[in-house]
Amino acid sequence: MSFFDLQGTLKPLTALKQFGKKPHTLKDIPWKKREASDRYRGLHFNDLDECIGCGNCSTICQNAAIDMIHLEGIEGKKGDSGLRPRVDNGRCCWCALCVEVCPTGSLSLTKDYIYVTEDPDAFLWTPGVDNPDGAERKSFVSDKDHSLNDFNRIPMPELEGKERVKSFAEVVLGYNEQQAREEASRCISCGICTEVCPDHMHIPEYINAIASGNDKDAVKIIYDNNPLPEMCGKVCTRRCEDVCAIATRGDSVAIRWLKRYATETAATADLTHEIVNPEIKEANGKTVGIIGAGPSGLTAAYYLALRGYDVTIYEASAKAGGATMYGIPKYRLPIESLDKQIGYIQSIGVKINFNTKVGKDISFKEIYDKYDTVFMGVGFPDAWPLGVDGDDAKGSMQAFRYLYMINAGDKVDIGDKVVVVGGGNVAIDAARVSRRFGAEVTILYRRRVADMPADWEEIEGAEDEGVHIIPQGIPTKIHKDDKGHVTGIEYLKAKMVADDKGGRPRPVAIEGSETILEATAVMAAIGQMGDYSFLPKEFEDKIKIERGRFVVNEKQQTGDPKVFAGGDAVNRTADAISAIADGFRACKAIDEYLSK
Amino acid sequence: MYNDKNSKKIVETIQNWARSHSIWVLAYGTGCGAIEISPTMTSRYDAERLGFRGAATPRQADVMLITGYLTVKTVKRVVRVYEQMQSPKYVVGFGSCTINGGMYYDSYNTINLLDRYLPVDVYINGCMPRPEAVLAGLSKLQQIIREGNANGAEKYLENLAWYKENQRKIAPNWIAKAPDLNW
Amino acid sequence: MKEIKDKMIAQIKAVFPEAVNKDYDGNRLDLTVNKEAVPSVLLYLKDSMGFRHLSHIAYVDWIEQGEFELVYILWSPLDKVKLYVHTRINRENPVIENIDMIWRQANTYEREIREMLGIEFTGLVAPDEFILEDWDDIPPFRKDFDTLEYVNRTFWHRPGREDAQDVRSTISERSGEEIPDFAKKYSR
Amino acid sequence: MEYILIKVLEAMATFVLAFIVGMTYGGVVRKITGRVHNRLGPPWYQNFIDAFKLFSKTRGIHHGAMHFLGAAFLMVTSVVSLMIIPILAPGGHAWYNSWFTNLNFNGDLIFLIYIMTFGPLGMAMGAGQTGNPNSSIGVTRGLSQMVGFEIPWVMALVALMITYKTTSIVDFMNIQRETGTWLMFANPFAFIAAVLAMLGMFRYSPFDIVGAPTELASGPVSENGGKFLFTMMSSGSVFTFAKLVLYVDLFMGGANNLIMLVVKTFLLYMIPVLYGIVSPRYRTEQAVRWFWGWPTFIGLLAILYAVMF
Amino acid sequence: MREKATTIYLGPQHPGITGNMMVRLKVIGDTIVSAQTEVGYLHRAFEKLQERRNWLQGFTLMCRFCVPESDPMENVYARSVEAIDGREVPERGKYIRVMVLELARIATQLMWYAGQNGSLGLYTMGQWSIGDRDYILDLFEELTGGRVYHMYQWPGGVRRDLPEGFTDKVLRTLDYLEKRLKDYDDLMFANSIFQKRTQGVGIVPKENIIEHGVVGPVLRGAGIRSDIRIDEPYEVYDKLDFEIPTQEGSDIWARALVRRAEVHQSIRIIRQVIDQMPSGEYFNKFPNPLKWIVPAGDAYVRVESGRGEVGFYAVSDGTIHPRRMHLRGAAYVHAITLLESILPGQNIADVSAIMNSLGTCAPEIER
Repeated sequence: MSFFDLQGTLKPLTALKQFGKKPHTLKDIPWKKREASDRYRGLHFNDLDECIGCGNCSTICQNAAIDMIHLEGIEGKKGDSGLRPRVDNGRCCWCALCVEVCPTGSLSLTKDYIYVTEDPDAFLWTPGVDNPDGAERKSFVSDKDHSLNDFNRIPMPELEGKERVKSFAEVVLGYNEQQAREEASRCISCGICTEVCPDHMHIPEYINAIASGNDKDAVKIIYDNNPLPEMCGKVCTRRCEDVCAIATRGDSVAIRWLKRYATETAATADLTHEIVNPEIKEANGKTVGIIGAGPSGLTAAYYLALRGYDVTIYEASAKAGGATMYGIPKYRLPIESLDKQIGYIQSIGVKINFNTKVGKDISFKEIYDKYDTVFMGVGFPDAWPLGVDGDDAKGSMQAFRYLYMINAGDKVDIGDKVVVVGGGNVAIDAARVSRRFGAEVTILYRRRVADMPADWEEIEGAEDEGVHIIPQGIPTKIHKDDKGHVTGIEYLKAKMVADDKGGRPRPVAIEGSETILEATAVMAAIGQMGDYSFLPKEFEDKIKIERGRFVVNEKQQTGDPKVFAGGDAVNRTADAISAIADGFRACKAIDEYLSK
Repeated sequence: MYNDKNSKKIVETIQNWARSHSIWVLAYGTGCGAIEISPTMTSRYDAERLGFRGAATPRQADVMLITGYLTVKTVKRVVRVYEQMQSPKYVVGFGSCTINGGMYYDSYNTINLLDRYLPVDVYINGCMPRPEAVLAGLSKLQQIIREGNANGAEKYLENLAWYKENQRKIAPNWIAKAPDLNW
Repeated sequence: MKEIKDKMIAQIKAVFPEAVNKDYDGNRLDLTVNKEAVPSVLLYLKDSMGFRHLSHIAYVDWIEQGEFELVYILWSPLDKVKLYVHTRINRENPVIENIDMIWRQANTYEREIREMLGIEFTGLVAPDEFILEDWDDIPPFRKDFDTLEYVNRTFWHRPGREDAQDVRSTISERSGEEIPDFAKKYSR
Repeated sequence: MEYILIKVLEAMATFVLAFIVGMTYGGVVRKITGRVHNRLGPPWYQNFIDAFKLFSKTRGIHHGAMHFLGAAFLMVTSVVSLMIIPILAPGGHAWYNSWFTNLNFNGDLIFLIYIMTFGPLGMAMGAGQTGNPNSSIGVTRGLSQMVGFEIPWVMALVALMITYKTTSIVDFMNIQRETGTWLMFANPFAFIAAVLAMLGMFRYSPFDIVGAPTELASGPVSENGGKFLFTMMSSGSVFTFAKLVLYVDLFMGGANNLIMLVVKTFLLYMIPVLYGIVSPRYRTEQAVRWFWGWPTFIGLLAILYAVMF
Repeated sequence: MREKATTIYLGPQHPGITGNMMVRLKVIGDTIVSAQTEVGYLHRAFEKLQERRNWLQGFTLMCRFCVPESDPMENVYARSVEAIDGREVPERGKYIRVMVLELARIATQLMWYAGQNGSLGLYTMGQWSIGDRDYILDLFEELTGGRVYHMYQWPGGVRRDLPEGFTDKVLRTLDYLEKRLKDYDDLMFANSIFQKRTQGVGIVPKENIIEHGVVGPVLRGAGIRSDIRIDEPYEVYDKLDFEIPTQEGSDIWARALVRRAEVHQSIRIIRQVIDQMPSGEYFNKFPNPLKWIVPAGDAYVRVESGRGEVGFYAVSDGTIHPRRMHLRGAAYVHAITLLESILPGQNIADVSAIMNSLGTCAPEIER
């Protein structure tokens, strides 16, 4: 200790040189705010218009900090729950997981971080309302590359285009188990999709069941309000996928394919029965007559039978399924699949009288009197003709009839050059079926390709298979040879003119742009219509038909309280899931009506 | 003269000004927010230039910073320390945890609402609040003191029964053993 | 690495034939032993096989099987092998020998496990309380202890958030969807 | 009568001066420390605000009568020593001559040595009463350290006394004025020993073990807040000033006017302050051993020097 | 005559304690005769909470385990989940992780500079090093969006790529730090009083190392060359060139020298990382976090933090929630049994310095 350490005493004194240097203190704080970094995780901001209220932020928040609340001025609509997140800043830890999982990217964190108050109740923070100017100060955002949502759908394995046209084998191969689990786990379970589903299927629940590996539960949940799920899983128009929260920035969850996967695991009717294990109520002695074994009729029949009613279906064709059986080509919906589902429906006690056309084989009056209530799911058995010159030529036909005949096993002569007029699914189906018979197929459509009402997958599939599409063409005349056979179709090119009333643009023909397409067959696929000739006049007045459709109330009840109706003959959307929804609604209404 | 209303008011104004510019912070890191206290008090942010200074013992301290979550075990000590402090005294709640439980809202060992146990003058948002926010909160506290509204200590005495009841709820054995306020 | 591990297993098996090992990649060695054998196995591993560093004692509550699991994780600085020694204890009568004479630091782990899981260590000398103070419920790290329920009972949540809506039920109410009960467990 | 009145006024003025200068020094030290810390530091008047705030505390807890002694003894110590130490050197105008000499008398240096240990004793009693073990330990350390630095300090003074055969501070000042040589040059060993002792006296690092926060919270003053702390703080400032003036008086020839006084005391004050900024603290026994090492040796040299020359 | 021992409570409210814990000391005079650590003031039951959260949500809790050094915790979580789930991390992600870990190590050691000197009364050092640490926090803020809680490394990689021009900023900060470290050396390591206060104080006896599970700088301060980065190389440490500093002596001084050298090594590692930084992906996406199922299994991974070995044991039972998570921090063994065993006989003035030099981190002990 007596040793004096000179260096050890003097060297520290060099620290005093710091006295002459400028301090690095940030002296503007707290009077001036210091800009946070470009990635700073500060207070939340939400773009209220972009947000769809899916509530994923609320679910991921491990602190239960985010509530979904009603905000004034924001109404729910399809694809928007109408709720908006509110953050409890007394819970938030600014981990920004809510941002990372926001499917729309509306939620972000800002550079603002100072919020000081004396009132502990003032820490409820509605992003976007409390900081309307936050958009300029966004820092931690989740763009498409960074989002934890999986925006890319697991691609569905399909047959090659060249392979497909060789046969009527099913084009879509379906997910295997792993693909299904992966695809199902993309779902964020918000349930926004259920609102647009006409049938309000329990989509998040069954997808969740698939994701967690419980396929049987998924099947059971699916069968809760849809007795033809495998059909839906293959051909549904799936409006649910349009509003899918994930679809705001990427591919929607393949809801349809997942349903297909789940129901395909129930490979036979017996197996389906075993899995669904339906609870059939004791017969209550009441009877229901159903006209038409289409989706709506089958649905009503199935759920009524479950509720203990004695149900009998009258079907004009040899097979049940209606438009799904006869209107949809087999490469999309194989007969076996439909047979399996109908077999299952029959297995719980639904009776179907095939080849019994009401109005011909049995009169409507008879059915009306025999049963306690009647449900009509008669569909649209006829199609609109093209209505141009030469419409009556041989080889000019309705696509819908064509499909019916093909599906019924008949042979139709179409030659080798087919022109299909129209842009709906029926047009595409007809085109693709014709392709499978080796014809060269052209689709003629009035508007642009993007305006086609058919599924984009179908359009792509058709193009893959070599179908040629001519958009913006308005057919004016069908040319025929001396024998009355079609030789070609003449059309005018059209330009798109914006609609003054704000509707979608209209095609307007360009004068003098006539073009002629060679054709051996022309198929019109511009819509179907109903055939109500089976109804005697007395009923027709009572039941009321307007614009070619039955008039029903919200319970599917027609003017005659005993008669209910559903399906294409009632709703304007004219797809299978709407028909199923009608049938399900009608079932509940009939149950209510008869239990009174 | 001192009892004259006006001069009393003037004296109080001066006193409050002095109080707001000389705030001694109790060195008690109750939670994770304490990590941002060191930058706040040291060279980069230097809270001392605003009159903040560390105080080693509760007797000398003016403000207690509850830096985040409080476990049940800590609450007891915090209450004791708070009661040892001499009025006027202030409490600043840091971050989410003091407001509504924060991350640990479902933890069996942390309290959720600080204001049920102690009167809180200012809350600072954040998890944890960064030094700039801490300084903003502290200058808010200065403002409140200057306005004469920082009367947490009086509030605590007025509602002592209520506070004690809440404290007893989480620490039945401990508070019962201890005398009230007579540390 | 593989040879070293195989040699070690052979050596352990020779002394403790009832030990069960599981194969893993890398430097992980995995053993399962009876709880009675734990002190002797650990002592042997430490003194004769070079597993000198006790890295961790983990504990898991397997309530479905009615068992607690203790995992002693040892590290051999020379061979660079990480060894997991698993043992299971009956939940009904959770007692096990303490090992703080092999590694003094185990004392801390055992105090924690005693408090958090309620396992009794025979011969453990340590103050009763470790982390908790005046705890009057079941040991909190048992799976059947519901922490949120305890919080709701003991603390408060700040009022003012009651207007929160559930997205799924908002939509189903609006659309008239009826979610069956058996499906609800899959709702989020 | 008039004379007494002037004396009283002078005494009061001394006190005010000491308070203001002492507190300002405290603030300036904080500012300088801050700058060395690479930061801005508080304003120079921060200590006044702090003191006023402490004075304005509405609730003060005390721990029985003995507790008051701590603050009271400190105050007595600082005031008494201030009253004894002549602030400005006699000289110049007649009225100026007697200014601020206050109560000095022959032998006041001896009395000072005694009175300067009086404060810590009071602290010891007060601290014991609080029941806070930190306080008791702090006081023990303070007394041990005092024992440490008293040795070189007293040796330095003894050396001076031996040389000049007087124990009156005013005499020392006169001697310096008359000879024109400051005593720090006349007996450099004594000055060095005294300065080294001063390091301990002012309780800056490395000799701040008494109230080392990381060990003892704030040591003896742990249980004192509000007005108690105000009293201690202000008496501390006054005492600091008094001690500085004493050094200036003894070794630097005193001061003729206030500016000179402030400059000299401030320079002197910077020695412990600057050394403190760059030093960790010694443990008690290390500190004591340190004081009994080099400083005592130098003190011995000083006495030898005084005896020989 | 036997003196009566006084009980001193060091904490929980005490400026000398690191974090919120308590050491109950029995002292005679200034000498400690027995010590008992009491913890639990910061117990938040993370592991219980993680059982209620899913695999992603749990990650946000990790950085809170040890407040001053959050990144090693995130790293062990990410790596343990990767180990159970069989998830790969892209090369760039690994390099970024190493950079973050080493920056965190520097930040921790700067914090330690402050704590160690604060406990010895050299407050200037603390003011300097914490002020300079802030520049590293600024880097973190730019990289991760958070100053202290980064929540940056997660299973599969890191959360965001390096921002533009970030590496240049890192290099600039490192240059500045190296300059400052020289000042630190002059003020602290050259200081004779610092040496007197630390040499021969707080000695961890070499024969106690194994039974107390001593790790990290404390172990290396006792002359044993052991570091997870070379014992069980993780991320890309096997591709980097660095030294493991060791010191004989096993006292506070030796540990201080080890830590000082580690800062220099960390700077060296970061420079290499920036040189070698590959381009490409930084993150392998995991599935939708709400439905992410990790297969059943368990894993124990370790990381070398600034205070020593941090281990993390994770068990999955094949659901979206972890079955059990359990963290072992360096302080868990250091601050309890080791501290209790070396304190008796020491001076009460050194307790705080010893605790700092053992790397005590209260939140990590109690979790």
